[in-house]
Amino acid sequence: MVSLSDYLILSAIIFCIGLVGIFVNRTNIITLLMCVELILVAVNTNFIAFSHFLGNEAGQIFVFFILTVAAAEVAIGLAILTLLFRNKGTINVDVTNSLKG
Amino acid sequence: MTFDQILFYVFSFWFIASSLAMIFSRNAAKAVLFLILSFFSAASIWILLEAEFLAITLILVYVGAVMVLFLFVIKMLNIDKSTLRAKFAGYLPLGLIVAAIIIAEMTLVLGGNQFGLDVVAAPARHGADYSNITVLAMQLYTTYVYPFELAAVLLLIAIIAAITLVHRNELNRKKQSISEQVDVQAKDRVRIVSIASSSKEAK
Amino acid sequence: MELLSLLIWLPILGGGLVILVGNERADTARWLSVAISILVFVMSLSLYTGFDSTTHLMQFVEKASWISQFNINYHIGVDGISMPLIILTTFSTILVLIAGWEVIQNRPAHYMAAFLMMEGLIIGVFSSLDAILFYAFWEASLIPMLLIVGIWGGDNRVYAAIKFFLYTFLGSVFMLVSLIYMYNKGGSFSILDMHNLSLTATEQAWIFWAFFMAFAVKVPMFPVHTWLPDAHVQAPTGGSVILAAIMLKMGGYGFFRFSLPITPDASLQFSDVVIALSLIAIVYIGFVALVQRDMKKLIAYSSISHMGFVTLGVFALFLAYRPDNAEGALLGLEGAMVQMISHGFISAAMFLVVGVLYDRLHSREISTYGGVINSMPKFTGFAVLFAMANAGLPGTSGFVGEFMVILGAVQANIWYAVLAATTLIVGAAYTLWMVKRVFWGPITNPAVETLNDINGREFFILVTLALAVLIVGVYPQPVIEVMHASIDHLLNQALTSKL
Amino acid sequence: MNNTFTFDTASLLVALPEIFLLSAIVVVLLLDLFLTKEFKQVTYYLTQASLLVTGVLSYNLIGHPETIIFSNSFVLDDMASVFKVFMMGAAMVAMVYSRHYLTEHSLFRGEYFILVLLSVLGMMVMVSGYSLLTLYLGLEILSLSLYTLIAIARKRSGAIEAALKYFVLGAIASGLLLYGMSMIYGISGSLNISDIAAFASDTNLGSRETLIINFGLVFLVIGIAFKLGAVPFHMWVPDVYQGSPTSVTMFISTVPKIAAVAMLVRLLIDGLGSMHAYWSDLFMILALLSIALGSVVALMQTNIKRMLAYSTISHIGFIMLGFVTGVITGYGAAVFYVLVYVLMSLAAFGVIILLNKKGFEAEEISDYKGLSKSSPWFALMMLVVMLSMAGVPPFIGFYSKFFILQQVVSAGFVTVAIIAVVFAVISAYYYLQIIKSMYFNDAEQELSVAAPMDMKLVLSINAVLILVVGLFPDFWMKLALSLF
Amino acid sequence: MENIYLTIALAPLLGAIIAGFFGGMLGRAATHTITILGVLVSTVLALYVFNHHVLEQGAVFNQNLYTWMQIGGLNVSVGFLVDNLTSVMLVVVSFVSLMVHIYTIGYMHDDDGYTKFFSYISLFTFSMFMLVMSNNFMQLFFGWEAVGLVSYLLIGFWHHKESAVEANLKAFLVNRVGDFGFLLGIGLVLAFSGSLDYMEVFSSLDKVVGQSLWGADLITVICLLLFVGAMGKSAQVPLHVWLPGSMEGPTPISALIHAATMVTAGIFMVSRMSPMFELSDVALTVVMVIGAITALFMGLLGIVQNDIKKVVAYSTLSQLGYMTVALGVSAYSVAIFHLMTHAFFKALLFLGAGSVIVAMHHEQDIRKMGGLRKKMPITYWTGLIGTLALIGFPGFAGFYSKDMIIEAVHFSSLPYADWVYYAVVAGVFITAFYSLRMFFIVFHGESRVDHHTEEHLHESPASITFPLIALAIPSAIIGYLTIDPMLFNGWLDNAITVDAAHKSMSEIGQLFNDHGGALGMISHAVFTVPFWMMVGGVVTAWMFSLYRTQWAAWVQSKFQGINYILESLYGFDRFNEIVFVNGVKKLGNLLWKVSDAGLIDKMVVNGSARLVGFVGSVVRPIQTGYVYHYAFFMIFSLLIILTWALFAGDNPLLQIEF
Repeated sequence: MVSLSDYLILSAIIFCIGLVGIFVNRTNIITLLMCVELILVAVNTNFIAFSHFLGNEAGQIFVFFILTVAAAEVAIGLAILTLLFRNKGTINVDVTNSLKG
Repeated sequence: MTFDQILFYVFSFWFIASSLAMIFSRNAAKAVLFLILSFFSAASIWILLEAEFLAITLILVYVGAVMVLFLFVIKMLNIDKSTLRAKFAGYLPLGLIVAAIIIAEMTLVLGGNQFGLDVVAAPARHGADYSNITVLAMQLYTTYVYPFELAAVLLLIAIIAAITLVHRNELNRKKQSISEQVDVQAKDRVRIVSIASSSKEAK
Repeated sequence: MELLSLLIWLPILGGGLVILVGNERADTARWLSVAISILVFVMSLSLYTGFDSTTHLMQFVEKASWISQFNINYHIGVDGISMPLIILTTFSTILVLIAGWEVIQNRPAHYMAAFLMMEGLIIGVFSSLDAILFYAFWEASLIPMLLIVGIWGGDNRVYAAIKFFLYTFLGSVFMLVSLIYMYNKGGSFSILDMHNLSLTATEQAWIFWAFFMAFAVKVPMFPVHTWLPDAHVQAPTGGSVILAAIMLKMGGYGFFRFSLPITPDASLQFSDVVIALSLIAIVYIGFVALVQRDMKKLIAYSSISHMGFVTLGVFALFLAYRPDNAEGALLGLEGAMVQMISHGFISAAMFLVVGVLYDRLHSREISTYGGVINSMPKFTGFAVLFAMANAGLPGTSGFVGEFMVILGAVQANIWYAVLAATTLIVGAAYTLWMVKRVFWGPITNPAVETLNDINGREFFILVTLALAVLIVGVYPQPVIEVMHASIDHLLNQALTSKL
Repeated sequence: MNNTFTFDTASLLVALPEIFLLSAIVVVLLLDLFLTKEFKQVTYYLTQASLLVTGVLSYNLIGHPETIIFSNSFVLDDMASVFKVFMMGAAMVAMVYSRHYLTEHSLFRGEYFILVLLSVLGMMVMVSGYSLLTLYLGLEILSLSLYTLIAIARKRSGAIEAALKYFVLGAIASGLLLYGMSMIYGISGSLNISDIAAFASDTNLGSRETLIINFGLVFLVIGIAFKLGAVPFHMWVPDVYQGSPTSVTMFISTVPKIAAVAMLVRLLIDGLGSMHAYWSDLFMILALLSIALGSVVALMQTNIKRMLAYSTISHIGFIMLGFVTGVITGYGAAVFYVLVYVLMSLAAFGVIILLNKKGFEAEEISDYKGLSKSSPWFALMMLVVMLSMAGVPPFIGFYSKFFILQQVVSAGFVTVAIIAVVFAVISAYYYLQIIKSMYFNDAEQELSVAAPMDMKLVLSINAVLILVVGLFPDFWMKLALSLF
Repeated sequence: MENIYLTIALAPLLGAIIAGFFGGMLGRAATHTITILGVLVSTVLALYVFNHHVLEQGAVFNQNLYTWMQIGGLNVSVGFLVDNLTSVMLVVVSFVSLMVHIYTIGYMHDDDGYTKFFSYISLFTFSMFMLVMSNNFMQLFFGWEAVGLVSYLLIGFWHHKESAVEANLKAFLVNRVGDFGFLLGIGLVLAFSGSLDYMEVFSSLDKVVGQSLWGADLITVICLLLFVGAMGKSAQVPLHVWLPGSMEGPTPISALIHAATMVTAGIFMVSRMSPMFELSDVALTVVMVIGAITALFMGLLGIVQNDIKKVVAYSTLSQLGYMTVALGVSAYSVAIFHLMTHAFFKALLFLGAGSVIVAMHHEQDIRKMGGLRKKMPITYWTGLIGTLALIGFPGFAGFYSKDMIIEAVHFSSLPYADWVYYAVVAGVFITAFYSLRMFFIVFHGESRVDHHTEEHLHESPASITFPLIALAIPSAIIGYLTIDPMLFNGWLDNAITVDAAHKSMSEIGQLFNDHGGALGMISHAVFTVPFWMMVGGVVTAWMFSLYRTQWAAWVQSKFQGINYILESLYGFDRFNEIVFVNGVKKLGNLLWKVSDAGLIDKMVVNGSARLVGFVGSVVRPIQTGYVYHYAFFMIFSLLIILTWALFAGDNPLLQIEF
């Protein structure tokens, strides 16, 4: 049988991949957004695994809302990205550092 | 190794592999596709966990809509290749070390001592009559009605945000004003311009 | 409102009123502010006349709940230690306002208002019997001074103002922490309750040093004195006067009101250190003063040196005290008080003297002047008088405090007195050397020849101060008398171990 | 499967403010569509009216016995009501200021106000959130609105950059928060704060449970720290403060801080209060780091918004110190501090906005040179605000610091108090820089105040309150304490 | 009586105040009339008091006027102690002061600061009265400093002269060095006797005896410290350096302050403190030796001076040395006696010198004078009387006092008394030599006056000559008149205590009687060494300055080394300049620039500010502006916090077992 621990470790790995993805990837912002999605999927997996092993649906409900939020987030994220592209002609993260110090 | 485990490891492998491929992909469009692959894997894992509804939602909503939106934006802005030159710089090794340590620590916490089968026994599989959707729906509209409303607000915000931010006001729109058309008079249509004759100018 | 409250709030609200009058109606503002300050001074005199000098208990007490959450009260009152300082404050403020009469053309109403407000706040400091009320006044009084230095100061005013503010602010936050600590221990912010709070040796040590930080910076003691020359030099004349005459006294007052009674054992334990620092201030700073080229800086350093007597007098009490003879200790303590009051007059006068010159030639450099007596004989008369007072000439108030402290110090340890007494020489040297270079001798700078002697306004200020200096010098008993009971009580407190 | 679900309409009354606000949002949103340019002001007034009514409704609920509805996911207690009232008040003041800014910089759009209302709604949800789910949703409603509000200045690359950074980091932070929530859920088996509290305060809690709760706790703390802007999760703060349109900066720096504190209280105190020993150490480190870094780095700033950002970080450190104490009075001190901070921050940004004109952002500290001459009254206001922020009595900022310090010392952390005050002194330096510019320097350019009367009036009241409340802080301290 | 004493003190003060504040309005004549009137009143009353106390042997008056300060059991008052010593001093001071006042009318005739000058000298008179009438140390110190103040003001009276303002600063500071010791002495007195009142102190001296401080007898330390004060005021080596410089002031004050009265305050003070000094032989020895050094070596300097006032000034120093020697050998009354005679003849000499200076249009170099005898007869004759009194010509005032001092030393049993005896005897020769050298050069020989001055050269006006005459009379006869009652018949007994072990006084009393009183002393003089020393001095002076003037130059060239030492005044000024003035300036600069501005302010204060700034500027770049850095920072922090929470802290969650 697959233990809860296995699921949790899997999602931990995915979670970390998401985290690492964010800062190794400076090519463009769209990848950043995708990494965020990855993080959320990892968390979702956590919730679902717990929900399954606890026999409690609350976790799945939570996931449902997370998915909703993620979708909304993507919408806004892409909107911002579009604005960025309009302003700078690129979505390269390297050029968005006028605010610093 | 039970069939469960085999499935789990296969899907896990794809999940992890495609996630890695996604973050290291130099091409945004390809990255999206890898992400979709990893979502599929995730959905499979979820099904192993008897969360069928969410698995389907993930595929339908996420892959079907959100990921497509990603692709759409990538194509619209035409950024899939042009700007993509991967510069992992020196951060990758450092990042990998950090990630490895975090994973190690998480594994320590989440490992068998805490969540092994001997600690948390796997629940019995539900029977064929079990409907994940029903169960969720029952709760969603009763116990979780308040969050549900809030989710609606969230989506409203997303709509407002997307429109407010991206929509360009009256830029390329031609609007018909019926009252103006009715009220129109000849002098609005014809303008008489007196032009100096060329002969005068010649002098 | 009762008398003391009026003394605090009348100038503050009056300052607000003066601001409302505005810079455009400058003369109205001037008259109004001077009128208020005189009114306050007259009212403050009834603190003296109505003062019962037979008791150490607080008088003119007012108490009302303020922040009940922490049992913080609007609790004010005076005893023989604070009363003279309050009168000194009200007195100096009048002079400062008059001194700024025509000199300050830039935002005169604000200038006057700042001084009025500061007067109220400083009276608040001297009369607070609640530690947080005290702290609030203590810090708040920094604000007008910050602005006075920063707005109306000299070329380097910004640096000086900020340095002054941060220095003193840094010093006092430690005091806040220790006040809070004592509150947590004793459940009251009342200063009088704190006097009776029992504290272990370690606690006392920490609290002592926290207080020391606050008060030593204010006094200022070596080595935390370096803000003072800058602030004094850059401040406008009035600012220097208030700074030297009153604000420095807040530090000395703190030693009386807080350090000694609250941490008697630590005071005893560390009195050597404090005395050492005081003596360094007296001797070392004296030498530093000697080589100053800027008159204000010289006077500023001389202030530090003179204030060294205050701390010396206060902390010499432990060694000077004999069970059969408290006079040595009393001489030190009361000498310190007298020294504070006298320094209030003298430093004020000295700064005003420099101010008179600065107003005319816009230079504080000693080398600019020379032979001023030739064009300003009357003024020179005053200047020499105040210089002599600064040098501690008997018959002037400057002598009384130093004399008392030295006599007290002899009983503590003859070496303290030896070092302190060097000020007789060094103090005279720097003061009179400056006088020599500025006032005596032939005129070297043609501009000096064109100087006009002091006008009526300046004459009034200087003559008032001269009278104060001479009266206290010739007959200090009335000043000393009122503090006996309080100082006796303080001595008792300081000598009663809390352990 | 829970079939005992009941739905009592009467109990909805305790959620009346939220319900009203949501309805009002919809009305305003729809109405705004049909308003022509000349009537756009109507949106503004409607917004203010909505906030006002919501505030009044919330005010009426003060003193209402603690009620939990919506299946344990919504709580109404005094803290919630009082926070809501303050949030409405702060939001209204912020809107008064915003209007001037938006008008001057041609950003006046109905959506702005609607998004503000939505974010306020999100904050109300957070304040009243009593389950991990509602807290999360409230947080997201707030965050998404804020991202959009920042980016609403579409033509400014700074704003877009700020929005992007905030968005990306915010998403990571909510990911971390969610991860922590999943752990809490996984070990306690419930999303409800009350259940979690019951679980965590079980005296027989095994080491496994303790481990997992605290493992989750680390992530929760990070999520909260991010929202508060505490070091080391503060990186977004300066950039967002600087890049955003000033009116949005003002909004971000004020009202959401109340909500963030509320979330902190719900999660860490109502929920995991019994784990205090575990999170307080962490909090103390973060708090001290915030105070230190906020004070030190702000010294180097020339942009006033950025400087205020670091100053906020420093203030947040003080607020967190209040929670470190682990006693109710300490929490009260923190709440008092946050309310005071909101008051001061509003006034500070108010003055900045006041000076805004078309093409002039008044963002550099040097822009304030000579303000005391051209506009003495508002220079005085700024002086009051700056000194208050520096913690100089008699202004209210002193009493908030005092309250915190008192609690910290009382809890036995004298050293912490000393460190805190030393950095408070350091931070005084940069507040003085502004005073210096206003008072000690002469003007380099003509400064004039073009703001409408209502803004001047509100700003004056705002700043004078800093003094007045400072003179009589007792009531407010008691109020803050009564919330726990 | 109290009112009389008060009047004595306050009359000049009143005059000073009127002259000082209203002098300009009142005009010159009114001013000098008022001030002279004030001093005249004092003088008359002083004589009355003298009569009352000394001649009628009235009771000692010791009463407090008002409480200056009351602390615990300590009462410091302002009050008067008038006994015979005070009475004598009052007469001397008031009389000389009166003469100087009158003299000033003529001397300062052309000066702008006429009224101010009167104000000052009246103020001085007041201060001096307060000093001598004081009944306690505080008031003594007050008068002590007040006379110093006036001296300061008057030395620098001609404030446009750089040298004058240098000199007054120097005078004040050197006096302050003395006061330094004086004040410490007072402090010790208070510390060990618990009072500042003379009588209380004297009556509690037994408490002090036997205690020790700094490894010495306490009473010795106190006396020496007090004596340091006296050294300052009375210009004893090495604190004498200010007195020659003080000659920068107008001559009347040289006479009044720097010859007759103020400089003798130290002598007066030590006499007043005789009950204390008598308890310490060590202190007395020091006093005696210092006095002898001053008497001898300062006299030597008089020989090489060419400034008329400087010669008199060094002679004053030398005579003060004599007085101090007298104090040292417990011959207090002799010291006071010499103080009194010296006051008259030295004031006379100074005023005479002033008269010459006025006549010479403020030329002070004796080499540019000569043969003035005929032009200025009154000045000449009074000057002669003064000079004879000074050199101790038998019969004149100085003869008695100086002879008594020499004899007193002779009989002293203190260590080094024999050396001191040689010194004072040698001093007689020197005194005679420089006094007559100056006298001859100025009044005799051929005129070296420049032509222009020569024409206007004439005797001074009556206001100048009257005081000369009035002072010449006592200079001649006062010694004869008063030696017996003053020294041996108890005039001063109620003020002065002499320990039985110190036998000088009784011995010279014996001697005096053996010689047959005052007249007998004159006739016996020719058998004494000092007389012949004096004669030798006169003859030598005559030879060098009149008979063979080139000898002087020859001696100078032969003894260049000695001459150099003398002309450079033993290097005291150089030494002070280098060590104290420059040294202190260097030290001050060092402390200021290096320690204060550099170490404390720059390094610590601004340094800590800079450190904060530096930390800020180091931390600041972390905020790179790149969002992935921020993310990394967050994640890295997560790692740290997670690790900390799991493995560190107070409650580590995981224990790793290997």
